Amino acid sequence: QSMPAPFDNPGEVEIALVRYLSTGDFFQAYLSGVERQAEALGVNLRVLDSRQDAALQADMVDQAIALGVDGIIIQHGLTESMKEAAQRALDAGIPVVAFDVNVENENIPQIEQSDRDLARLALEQAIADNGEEWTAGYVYVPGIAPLDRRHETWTEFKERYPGINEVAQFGTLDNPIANSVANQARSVISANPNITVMFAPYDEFAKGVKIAVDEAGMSGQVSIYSADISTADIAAMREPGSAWKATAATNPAVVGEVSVRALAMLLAGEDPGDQVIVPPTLITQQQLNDENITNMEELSARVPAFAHADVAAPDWMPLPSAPSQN
Amino acid sequence: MTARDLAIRYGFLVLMAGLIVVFGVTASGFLTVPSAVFILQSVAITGILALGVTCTLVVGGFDLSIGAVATSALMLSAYVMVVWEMGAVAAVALCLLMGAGVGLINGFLIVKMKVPDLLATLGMMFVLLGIQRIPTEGNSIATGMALPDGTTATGTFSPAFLALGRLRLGDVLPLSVVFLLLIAVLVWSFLELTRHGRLMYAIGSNAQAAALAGANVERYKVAAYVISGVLASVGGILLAARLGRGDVASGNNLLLDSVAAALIGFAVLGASKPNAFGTAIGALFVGILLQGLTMLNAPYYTQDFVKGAVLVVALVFTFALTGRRTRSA
Amino acid sequence: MTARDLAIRYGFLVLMAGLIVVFGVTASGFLTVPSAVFILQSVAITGILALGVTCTLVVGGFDLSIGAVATSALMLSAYVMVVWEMGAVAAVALCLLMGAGVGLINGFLIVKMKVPDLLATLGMMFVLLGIQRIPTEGNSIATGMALPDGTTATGTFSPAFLALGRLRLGDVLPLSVVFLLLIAVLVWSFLELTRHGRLMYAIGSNAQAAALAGANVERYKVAAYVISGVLASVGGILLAARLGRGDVASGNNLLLDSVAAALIGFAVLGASKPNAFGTAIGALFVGILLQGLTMLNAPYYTQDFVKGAVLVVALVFTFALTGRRTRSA
Amino acid sequence: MDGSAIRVRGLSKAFGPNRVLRGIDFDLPAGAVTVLMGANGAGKSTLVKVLCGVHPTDRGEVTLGGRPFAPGSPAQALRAGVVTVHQNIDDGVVPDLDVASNLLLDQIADGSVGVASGRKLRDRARAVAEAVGLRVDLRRPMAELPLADRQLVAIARAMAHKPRLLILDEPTSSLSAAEAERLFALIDRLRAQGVALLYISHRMSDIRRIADRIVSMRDGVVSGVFEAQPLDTGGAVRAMLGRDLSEAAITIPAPGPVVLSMQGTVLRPGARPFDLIARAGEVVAVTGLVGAGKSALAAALFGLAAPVAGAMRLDGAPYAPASPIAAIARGVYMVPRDRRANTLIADFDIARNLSLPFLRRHARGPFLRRRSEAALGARMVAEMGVVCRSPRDGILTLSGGNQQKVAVGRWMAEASRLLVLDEPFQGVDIQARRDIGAKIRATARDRATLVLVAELDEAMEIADRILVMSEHTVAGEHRNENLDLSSVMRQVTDAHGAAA
Ligand SMILES: Nc1ncnc2c1ncn2[C@@H]1O[C@H](COP(=O)(O)OP(=O)(O)OP(=O)(O)O)[C@@H](O)[C@H]1O
Ligand SMILES: Nc1ncnc2c1ncn2[C@@H]1O[C@H](COP(=O)(O)OP(=O)(O)OP(=O)(O)O)[C@@H](O)[C@H]1O
Ligand SMILES: [Mg+2]
Ligand SMILES: [Mg+2]
Repeated sequence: QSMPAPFDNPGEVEIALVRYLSTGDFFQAYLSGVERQAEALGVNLRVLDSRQDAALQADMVDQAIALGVDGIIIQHGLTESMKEAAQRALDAGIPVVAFDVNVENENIPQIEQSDRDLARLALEQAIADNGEEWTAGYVYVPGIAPLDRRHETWTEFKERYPGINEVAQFGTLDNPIANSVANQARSVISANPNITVMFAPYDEFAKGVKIAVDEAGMSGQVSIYSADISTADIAAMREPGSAWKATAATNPAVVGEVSVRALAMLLAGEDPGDQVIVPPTLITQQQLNDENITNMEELSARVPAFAHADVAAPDWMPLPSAPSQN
Repeated sequence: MTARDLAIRYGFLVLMAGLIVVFGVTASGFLTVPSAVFILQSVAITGILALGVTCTLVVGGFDLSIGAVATSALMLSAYVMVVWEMGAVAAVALCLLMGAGVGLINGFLIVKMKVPDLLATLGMMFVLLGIQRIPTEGNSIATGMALPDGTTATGTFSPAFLALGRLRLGDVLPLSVVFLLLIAVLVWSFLELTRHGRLMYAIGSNAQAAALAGANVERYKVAAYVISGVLASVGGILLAARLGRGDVASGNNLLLDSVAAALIGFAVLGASKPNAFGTAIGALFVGILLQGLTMLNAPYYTQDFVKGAVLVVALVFTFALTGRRTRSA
Repeated sequence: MTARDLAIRYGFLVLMAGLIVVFGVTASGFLTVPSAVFILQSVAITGILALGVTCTLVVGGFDLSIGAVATSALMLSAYVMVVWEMGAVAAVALCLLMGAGVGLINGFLIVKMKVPDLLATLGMMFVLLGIQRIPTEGNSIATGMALPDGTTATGTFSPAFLALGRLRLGDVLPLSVVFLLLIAVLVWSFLELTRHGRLMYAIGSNAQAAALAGANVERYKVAAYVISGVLASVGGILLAARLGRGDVASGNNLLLDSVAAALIGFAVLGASKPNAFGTAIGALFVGILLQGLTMLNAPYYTQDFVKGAVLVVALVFTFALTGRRTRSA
Repeated sequence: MDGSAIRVRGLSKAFGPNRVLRGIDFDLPAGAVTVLMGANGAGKSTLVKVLCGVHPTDRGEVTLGGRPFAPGSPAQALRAGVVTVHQNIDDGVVPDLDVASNLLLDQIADGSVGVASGRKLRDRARAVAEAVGLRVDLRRPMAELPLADRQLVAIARAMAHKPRLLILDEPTSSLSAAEAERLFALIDRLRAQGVALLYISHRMSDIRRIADRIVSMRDGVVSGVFEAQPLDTGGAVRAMLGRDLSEAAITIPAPGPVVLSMQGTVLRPGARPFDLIARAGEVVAVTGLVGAGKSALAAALFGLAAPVAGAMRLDGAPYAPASPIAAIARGVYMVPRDRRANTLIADFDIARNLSLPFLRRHARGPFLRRRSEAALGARMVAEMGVVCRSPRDGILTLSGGNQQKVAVGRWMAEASRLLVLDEPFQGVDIQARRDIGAKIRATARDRATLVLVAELDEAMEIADRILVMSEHTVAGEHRNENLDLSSVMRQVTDAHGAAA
């Protein structure tokens, strides 16, 4: 199979991944997807990790420019700090794609995991399971972009279904997050023993709520709906009598692969489109039990939609051989 | 006793009682046994860490590495059970060993290498934060996870281990609370009732004089860091048992909250110095505050605010009244 | 000078030079002007905070609130411009005032209310972490955000304000680096060359003696916290200017990183005490290390590990050699 | 009033229920040295601290040069020309700064020195130091200087101030005769310049040398003013004690078996080796100038620093302690000098300070027995005559001399084989010194006792035998009977002239 330039000589190509967030399973899995797709293409990858320092992240884009990389993936960050840096990269003739951060630039394709869809899928399942009237607890920390987008969907749902009665909103990012959220959730359910649905649209939140519900001995009564998934989450969802009923997730590794592929298309002179959306999948407890799924590999194997996103995949694009995992 | 003395001694406890009354009235379900048990459970881990840091404060030191030790124990216990497929006993033993080892190294750096305590333990904190993530390349540890060599981890958290965080005695009292109370009593007795504790206080106040009075200053200082390391690893074990997986976490909040508890302890009973009883009360105080506020649906940022404000007010009250300046920890 | 004295004085600088050489050889592009500028820029904000905390260390205190002051300044400046729609001057002035005010309160608590420094500033830290999120209910501040009263914020970050973080002199040297260098020189001159600085060292070493010699101990202590607060707010302003947004999650690591820089400063030139030159070098050292490792593609967790390990080794080297125990910060 | 720089009327000061000053009236004339005498805890230092702005008064008034004087801070007092050298030396110096900064500290504080480094600063510092004959490296950190030099730095700084009233609170407590004499010469000069001087001391030799008048204090009131020449020092002592001073009569006991023997001991490289024997029942005083090696001898005996050469035996068995722990295990106890740095635990009360080395004895297993400790506290407070309200008082609320009694008492509470006391009388009043001395002698029967003192008077008051140290070796030995003072003094100042 013949490859378009510059991938006919991929050893000469270097791409940079400039990260804002890195700690945690999601980001680790995303990185592994990026690495795998870069390896499949045979290009060199340089990872610049700003560790949640937005100013540093902008500097790192400049640094990547100075290092003369051929393409840049921006992973998360703040619009305001990344906008100009991304423009500088374009000015230097370096193609850029951005994952989960809007840099307000039409020449920069947005890779998205559609947080609104994530929240929608999970909430639709909650409606399907519990009807249109329930008492809810909601876990949310404002100021975090993906959580803010999921929050918008939650607000819409509450308007559409007035039977949803939110009696408590809580949340914290104190780490270990699951432990801190568990403490809060314990207080919330002892103050509001009538809660039947917990919407926790981030898996660390859901994990914490599940611990609290278990400790309070209320697993039979409360149902948890969340977003994101990992091997550990699968185990927690499948525990006998688990309150964690469903989660909506995109496979972060797949998102990582798609990010590289979109960038590769730009490098080859093709247009991946302004928005490259990786569609989310709903994963229910029932489904995991029925198909006896115990980890991310099995999930990918049994749920093809989760394993692979058929986006940004022109014919010439080599795909990673191993299944997307963890 | 003058009114002032009374205020110094019991001011903080009265404040805490007042808090309980206020929450009891405003938050339904606050004044119940499950709520009380839960408050204890929520502060068990920070409380245990705080008791450890109290020991280092007593000898005039400080341990910034406790949060990282706790998360290292969390990762290590998960690794031992999930990847190495060993049992609960091995996991606990290795974690305690790790904690003691870190304490030994901290003590060695501080006592023998003369590195200032804050520096040595800060360095150790960074080392641990890095090292605990290397075996899994930054991933959390859970059954079924893919290992760097391509295989899949098949071990599970042993039920005995999980029981440490989840079992309830008589269906009421969680084991972790039992551990907290036990450790609090142990540390308190050690510091207040034994000659070793007395010597540690002497060392903290004037190490040179303690040495000339025949105390083995270096050994006691190292011992304090070992105690701190071991207790931090106990905290990490309980955390792992509660979470049931090896979550990647920095432990910064564990550090801050335990330090807060230990420092609040200065104000309890007008001690004006590190003390185990005060530390336990300090941890409880923070737990009550957070439980009450959460039950009142206060957002997390108001909790931080109230925590800080009550802390400052309580401390001003105590320290301004005692009117004497203690060595700052 | 003996070899040992030389090692004490220059050991750390030699280590840093060695690091530069190693990275220069192994990481292509490390030894370039953009890379050097990048390193300086990456440490500018922590460096400025660290210089502030150095002043409190000099008077024998400690300021745990600097990180929270910086993020408060970040949020405040954004609020002033985006919600109140005021200009750059107002934003900067209000932030500096806020920093000075927090420093004053810290100083007041410590000096007048006799609250131990760690406690007072820890409480202040929690208060600020909470208070800075209350006006926006925890949301980030950006143009177009919905306000709690239902309206939409229409103000924007003024270009003059953004220039503070983004302008480059001669297209090379960022303004923030200029600020860092300026402040470093100022703080250094103040501490080393003026009588005020000398008195602050005297107070840190023996406050009683300094008071009896006629120094106004309380005023100098308060001044140290005010300096620390103001410098932290300068750091926050620069951060806001770089981000262009009042982002609540930013600035988490500021406290630990600046404390690390200030403490590493103890080891520079064998000072064994807080000092501005050492602090600046300490900040630079961490910047060089992280930049080099990033260029070598080391994952984030190995960076923590190496940072900690190099820190410990460097400090053991210095302190074990000087062989004398300094008051622990 | 003419001639009176300072008038004090009805001055009162209490710490909580403890009424320390109860209506003090006295004058300090210009151009004269007024010696303030008083037993430990009489309130002398408190009076000083009121005069120099550390403590506010409760009642009473002070006038300085005819105008009301109520300094709100030490800085105000300094500006008014009231300069103080405090009893606690650590109140006078800053350990982490260099000597030059310490010498100029109050000039730096009041702004008359603007810049904090450079040659000019050091030149000024050198001038200050040389005025009291102090020669040290000005760049050295203060912490490295021996106690005596630290005290001299504090004195030098005060002298440089051109004071109207100079207050010296036990300035010679850690100086030996030669340095003290230099200080007296300076005092003579200031007196000639018309400065009012208030001098506090427990050393009779100091008082006889420089006093123009004596004010005696007892229990917070002035109990006598002595101005008629020649000064009635006996009357002053009687006024301060409220009774006669007891006599210190030495009867030398028959020598017991040898407890400690040192052979060919070399205390530091280049020092001449010496031999030393101490017997049971015997009290041996070791005297010599500051820096003569007395503390080095104590350090060797207590396992703090091994001698360069030589063998030690304790009760016939080889003795080479590696640490104080090893020394204590063999029954060798030491009362170190400089109680604040080396002995007292500031956070502890009196009883806890006393029990510190012998906690094992007050514990069952690891657990402390509070009652046993309390009994010890009560016993030692009584035996040492510590002036306090109860053994549960915080140690720092005691006056300097009473703190010293606790420091000595700590090691007298248990029987020892060899007791080394390094400057045990530092800051102790005359009567208490006699009492402690008598106590040391009374309990000396079963152990050997070494008392290291710079003052020959003190040595003669307590010892059976006096060793003279010079340049880190023993330069002479004398039985404490019909002492040939001139020979002793020669040995003190010159090691080679009087080879033993
Ligand atoms: N800060 C204080 N708090 C409480 N009591 C104090 C304080 N300072 C001094 N005292 C008490 O005041 C009394 C007098 O102490 P002061 O230091 O003035 O005695 P002094 O005459 O200087 O004795 P000495 O000769 O031993 O130095 C003592 O009983 C002491 O306990
Ligand atoms: N409290 C102590 N702790 C440790 N070491 C001590 C102590 N006191 C003295 N030393 C040791 O003793 C030595 C001090 O002796 P130095 O040479 O100053 O003469 P000195 O005769 O002891 O002085 P002085 O006549 O003032 O007692 C130091 O080298 C020190 O090592
Ligand atoms: Mg006195
Ligand atoms: Mg000596």
